[in-house]
Amino acid sequence: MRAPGGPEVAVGDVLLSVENVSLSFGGVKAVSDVSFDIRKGEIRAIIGPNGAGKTSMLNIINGFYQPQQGRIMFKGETRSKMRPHEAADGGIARTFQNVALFRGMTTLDNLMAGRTLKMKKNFFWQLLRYGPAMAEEVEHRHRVEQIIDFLKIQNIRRTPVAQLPYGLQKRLELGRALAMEPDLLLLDEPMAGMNLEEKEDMSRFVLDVNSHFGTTIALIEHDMGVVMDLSDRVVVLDHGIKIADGTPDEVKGNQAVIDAYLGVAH
Amino acid sequence: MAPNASAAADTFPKLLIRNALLYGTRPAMRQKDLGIWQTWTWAEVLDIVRAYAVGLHRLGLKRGETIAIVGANRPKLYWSVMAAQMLGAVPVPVYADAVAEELSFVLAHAEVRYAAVEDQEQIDKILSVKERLPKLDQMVYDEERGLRDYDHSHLRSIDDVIEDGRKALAGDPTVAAWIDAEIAAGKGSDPSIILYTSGTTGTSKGVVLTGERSIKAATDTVIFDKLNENDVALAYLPLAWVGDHYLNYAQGLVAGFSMACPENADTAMQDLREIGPSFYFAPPRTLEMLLTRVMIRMEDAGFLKRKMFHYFIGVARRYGERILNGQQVALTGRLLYAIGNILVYAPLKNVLGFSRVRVAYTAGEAIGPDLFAFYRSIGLNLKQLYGQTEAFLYVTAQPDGEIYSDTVGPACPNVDIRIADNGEVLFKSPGMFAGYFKDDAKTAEAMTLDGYVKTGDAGFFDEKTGHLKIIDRAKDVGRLTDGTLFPPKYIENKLKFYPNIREVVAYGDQRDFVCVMINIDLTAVGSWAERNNVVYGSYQELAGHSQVYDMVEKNVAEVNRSLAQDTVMAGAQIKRFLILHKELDADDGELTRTQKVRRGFIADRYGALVKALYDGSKEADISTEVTFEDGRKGTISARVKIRDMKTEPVPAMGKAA
Amino acid sequence: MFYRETGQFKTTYQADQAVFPIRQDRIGIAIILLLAFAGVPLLASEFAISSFFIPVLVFSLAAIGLNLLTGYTGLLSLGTGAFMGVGAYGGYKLATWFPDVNILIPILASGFVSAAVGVVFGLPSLRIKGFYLAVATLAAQFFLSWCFVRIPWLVNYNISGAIEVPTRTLFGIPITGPNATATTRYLVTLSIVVLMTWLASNLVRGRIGRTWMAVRDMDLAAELIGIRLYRTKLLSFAVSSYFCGVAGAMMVFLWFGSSEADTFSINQSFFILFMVIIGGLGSLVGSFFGAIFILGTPIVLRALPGLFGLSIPAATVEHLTFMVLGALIIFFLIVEPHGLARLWQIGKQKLRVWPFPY
Amino acid sequence: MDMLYKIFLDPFVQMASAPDLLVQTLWEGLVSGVLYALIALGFVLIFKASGVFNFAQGIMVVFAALTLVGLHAMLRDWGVSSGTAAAYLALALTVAVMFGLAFTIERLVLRPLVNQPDIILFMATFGMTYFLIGLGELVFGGEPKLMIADDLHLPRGAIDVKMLGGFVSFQKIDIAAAAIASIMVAGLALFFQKTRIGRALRAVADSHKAALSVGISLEQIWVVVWFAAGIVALVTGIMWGARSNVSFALEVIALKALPVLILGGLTSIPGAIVGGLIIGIGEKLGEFYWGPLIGSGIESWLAYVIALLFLLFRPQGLFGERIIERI
Repeated sequence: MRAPGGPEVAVGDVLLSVENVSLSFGGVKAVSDVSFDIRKGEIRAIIGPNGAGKTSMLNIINGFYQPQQGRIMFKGETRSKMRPHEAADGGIARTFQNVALFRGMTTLDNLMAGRTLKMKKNFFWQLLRYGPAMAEEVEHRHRVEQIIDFLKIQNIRRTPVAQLPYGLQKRLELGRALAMEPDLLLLDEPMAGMNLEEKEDMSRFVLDVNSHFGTTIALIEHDMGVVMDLSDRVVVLDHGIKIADGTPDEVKGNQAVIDAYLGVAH
Repeated sequence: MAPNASAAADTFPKLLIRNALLYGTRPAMRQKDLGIWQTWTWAEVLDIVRAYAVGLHRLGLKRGETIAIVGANRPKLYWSVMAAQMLGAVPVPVYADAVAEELSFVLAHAEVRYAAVEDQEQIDKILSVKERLPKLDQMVYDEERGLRDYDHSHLRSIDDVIEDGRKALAGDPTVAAWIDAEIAAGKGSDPSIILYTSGTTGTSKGVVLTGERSIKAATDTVIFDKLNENDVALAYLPLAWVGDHYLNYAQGLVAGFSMACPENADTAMQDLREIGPSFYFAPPRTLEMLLTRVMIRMEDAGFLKRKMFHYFIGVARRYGERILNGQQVALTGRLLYAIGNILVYAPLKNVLGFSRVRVAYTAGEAIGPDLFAFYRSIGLNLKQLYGQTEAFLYVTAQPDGEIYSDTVGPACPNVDIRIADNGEVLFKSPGMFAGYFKDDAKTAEAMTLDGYVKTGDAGFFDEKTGHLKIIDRAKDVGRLTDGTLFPPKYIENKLKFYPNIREVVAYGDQRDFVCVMINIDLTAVGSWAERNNVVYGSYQELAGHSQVYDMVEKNVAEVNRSLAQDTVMAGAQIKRFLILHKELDADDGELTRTQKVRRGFIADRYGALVKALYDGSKEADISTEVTFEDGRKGTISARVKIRDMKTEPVPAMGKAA
Repeated sequence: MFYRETGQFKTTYQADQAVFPIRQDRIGIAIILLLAFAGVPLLASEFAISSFFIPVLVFSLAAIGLNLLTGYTGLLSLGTGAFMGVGAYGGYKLATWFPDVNILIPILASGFVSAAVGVVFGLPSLRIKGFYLAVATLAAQFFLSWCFVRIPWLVNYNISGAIEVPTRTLFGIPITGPNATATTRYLVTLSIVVLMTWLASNLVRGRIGRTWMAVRDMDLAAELIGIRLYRTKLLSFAVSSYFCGVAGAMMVFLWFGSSEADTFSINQSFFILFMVIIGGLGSLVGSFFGAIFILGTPIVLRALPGLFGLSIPAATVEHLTFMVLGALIIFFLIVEPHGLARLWQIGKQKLRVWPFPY
Repeated sequence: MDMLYKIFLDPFVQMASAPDLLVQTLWEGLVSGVLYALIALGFVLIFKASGVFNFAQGIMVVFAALTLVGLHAMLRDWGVSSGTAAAYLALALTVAVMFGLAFTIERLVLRPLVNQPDIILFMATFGMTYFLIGLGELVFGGEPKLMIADDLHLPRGAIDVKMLGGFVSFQKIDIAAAAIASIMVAGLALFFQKTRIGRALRAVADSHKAALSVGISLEQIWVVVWFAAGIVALVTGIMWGARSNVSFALEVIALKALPVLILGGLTSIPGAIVGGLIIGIGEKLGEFYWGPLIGSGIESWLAYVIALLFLLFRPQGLFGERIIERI
């Protein structure tokens, strides 16, 4: 399950690393001189108090923001910046803090849209929706159905996403990202605004994705409990600066982290 | 349909081969999976199952060994049953929702070495009781999800097993010959499956059924209901339940019709609608639930639509059943019904998924006349049957055109029924079981000396229709002092079918006559009260209201009338009744957690009332301790009125069962 | 209530993704097509055909074109009329250059001309959005309609400054020009519209349609799942303009038979935008509803006074028609912003779950 | 080569050689620019306050003018002897009508459509356009009319100023137009700065929620804004009418206002004015100096092309706020 582009990376090796990256809007420094890496096959958590620059970090990784300084190494290729489509082509998928689904489309179409990059049949076959185009459509529908099955959302297949409850929308967004068969999956607060039960479900899904598809995952999450259970390694940002990096236990013990969290109300 | 051909085949594997020949290209199984109905023809199924059997054999499954089947209705589990039967091994289906306790009991008792299970959930359940199952060796599963990191030394995916079998078959021609020989070697007298009765009465017992008998029975009913290879059934009831194994598996193989498995529990309703079965079974509970849903959804409809709906349902009640039974109906009636069919019945059946149903059965418990009538009146050919696991389901069934809500029909073809002196129903049937697994004592208990099976149910044959009526569990049936049969449940149910009446407790055993204590249904009677602006402050007040008494009295009178119809029951008419001042409640121990009345307990608790019922007093005082919602205890006391009923004259013939 | 979906199950994805998965719908569409191909020519008068049915078809096609751009891709355009014009003049030039090729070829090829032009004027859509873009397309509208007037080459230097459609035949039957009967022109138009509607529905239901809608609903997310925004938008402009262009060509060749430069004025653009909005954004069938509504209402309104035996001066009726049409548009936007298509959908759903309300 | 010369040099040579002509052209451009600006102003007012892209603004101009003229005629028929009296009475009545119009629109259109997507509201204003055209012509007749400039005592004639070796003639009416326009803009500015309702309106423009939180009724504001836009329309109508005459042909000038908006930015009043002037002047220069090369009538699209070019460099217009995208 890997997207084209970039050489194969062995499990445990560095899949992506950001080196001394800095980003600022006008005067505001969102991220300053941050470096860390993500190894293939791991679940990597990025945590930190509000406004720590976590989301900006994800936006840099998948090319929505271009950092002013620093480099990004992905699958052995080093760039000073990433373009969104480069990221997508390279196999980086993501979900968003506040759901960014295609609200006018059904669950099925949202997932199918996630397959766009994998669908190659040209315009004129599309026009006829016949032969190769149909075959392709069917093949990808089949893949998408496996995701539907995996996420247990069979009963909302034809529902316009605008009508779905928040929890399901979050799950569907994960599905859309999975549909891209990513090598690296960025989750921006996948459990934000969920009740306990939904959080447990989502955690299970995240773990299953990691074990079942072997997908590398980088996630931002506020719920410390969740982070500690899910992640193999954690990097902690505060006001755009990296203040800690290590296993959940190491991080938990780290004084700087504790201060940072005591510093802000939660 | 080729019953004669099937007569030749005396095991299910042989039937499978026959079907592959007769209906090779016709669908045998469908499953809603990945958004579409995956379909397997009889030929494909045979092919898969042969490979599967070979694979299982290579895993070490041998003739005579048992293999547990745990999970929901899925083709792969049905194939597991078939594959096991091919090898002469005995499948032992277990309810998917069984708790670890029951599961371990059954698996241990059946001494299974193998288990074919649905998914991680079931595997975890089994592993949790592993130490109690020393014999258990290999498990095969359908769904891989979540099992990646499990130790696979004793775990395989069914697909792999089948694949392994295929390779073996392809690699070495003798294997094919060998498996065919195995199938041929299977004898009709061998056990074909062991169905464990759900443990409602004591610990569950393993009912052993043989292939030959199963097929005989199925063949009879298939002919009885004119089922054929074009029929479709939805397998949505537990795979371990005799009903599913008989109605879908056995009859399916005999008639060659296709069995469809739903995608999952949430979508079952939708799947029913998509697949549109032509042969359908549902227990009364399900039918009741469906009807309530219909009525609730209609409440939200626009005024006109609602009016129209209820008007035509009325029309259906008047003419529907008569038309369905082919009796003659006035032209106006037929016209109205035809219009109703366009506007209501047909669309309704369509949204419920019943459009294509030719034969539908209900069984398991007594069904309310109104409920029963509703479905029949909109043109659904719903019938009742009576049966049990020991009979491989069918004992009696209602033939088309002879349908009554209060009978279960005459004996099925080749079934021989006898009523014991204590009113217990005894039978001999083609499909009757070979005995309980590893329990000859219980087997003996369950049989009469001359080889009849004791059903444990009391019943009698209705003179007019010649149909069997089941009245109660035999052990619960008492007698009045004059010797008249007194089946409390029967009387209670007759009353409970009235929407006004929630619960009923009947007394009469070893007494001169029958009395009942009644709980009214607060919602039903409450709304009645609003409509007739009867003011009331509490349940107690409403229960004591004289108009309510009048209303209930009417119901009781009707029940008496219907009891008087049967000479057997006529003597057991209700002489006196009262309406309890409080709702019977599980928290007060008056009901079981499954909402069954605990007659004995109530008799003690309301001793004063029972006494009053029989000493002729017009009313009685009672004070009882109650537990409130929040768990506080308190006592409520009341003066409860008692009504006398006049009873119908007992028909001449005198009483005798 | 007429639906009997029980037992209609799908065993393949092809069947599951068909345009009309429900049998009753297939029957319905068959009946409609039958009426369109046989019923109308047999029953309707020549006048009715050339003054209502042909226009409806032509405008429906144009509306579909605009709908692909505005309804599916979310790019508001006010230049439809101009793109139709490009098609018309393009077709005309092609027809004059290749007098011997079957007239259908220039008509269908005309779309490519407008597609090219459409792409050029679509370029700004990469930088600008919403009403700004709408006004940018107005630039196209005004510039192009200016060209139509000022460049006599476009009309082969006819003194009249108008296109004069030559008579051309198909299987020996004249289908364009003065001596083509309304019925034949209608049938040709209908065939083209049916064909192109089918193609459009193929597009919107497939990968391309999904990328369009993705861009419409959330362009940032679309970009991050690998959709190239500019390609997608330009493709949408191209396809949309193609449809409009062909519609324009048909308007001249199969409906008017000749055309003044102001045929393709700004008002035409607004007119078609009405159809799309009233019909329903992002719905092909809506485009037809919109065209029928916008063209039908005035006819009905003009007929009304007569029905009640009132004699109102024509001018007054004209003004009243304007008022009522305006009021109706507002009314519809208020009762159902998603247009007639949504109403249709709701009605259909009601029939499917009959007798239940939902 | 020759062509390039014609395009890139010749026009400027002409300008230099006949500066009086240049001034004349600039003046013409300035005046029509003022009128564009006025219409654009109406757009902006409404867009700021209610987020509605009011396509009907142009029609409101015509409708107002038509009403004024029509009422005046009626009053004369009903025996108001003095033209002046009739004129000012009609003016007052027209103001009243415009208020009624604003009120009705708010009630019947905006309120039911609140929170609908922009394009829907945009379409609704199309509906209004149709309705107003129908209404206006129904009541006052479709044929073009003369603006009652004299009865309103608007100046007429021209002042010819001798300058730059030639004569430049300034139409008095144009001077008046410019003057009145400036006064009105100033007035509006004051209104927004000083009055409570004005400040409220600015609050609304920033954020509807904010406005509600400080307890201002949106409905009220909308009425005021649409009324204001109506007045602007009326003035524009009078000015324009006085230069040509009153008929729905004027509609086209409404479309002229669109590029002005794009140029100035949909939400900026100064933008509307500057934009108006740029377009007006650019157009006239183009028409006069380059028109002959390309063929006359280019002012029908020149404005848009100018606007388009601007857009490619500032997608949010000259004065519009910068759009920052985030997720």
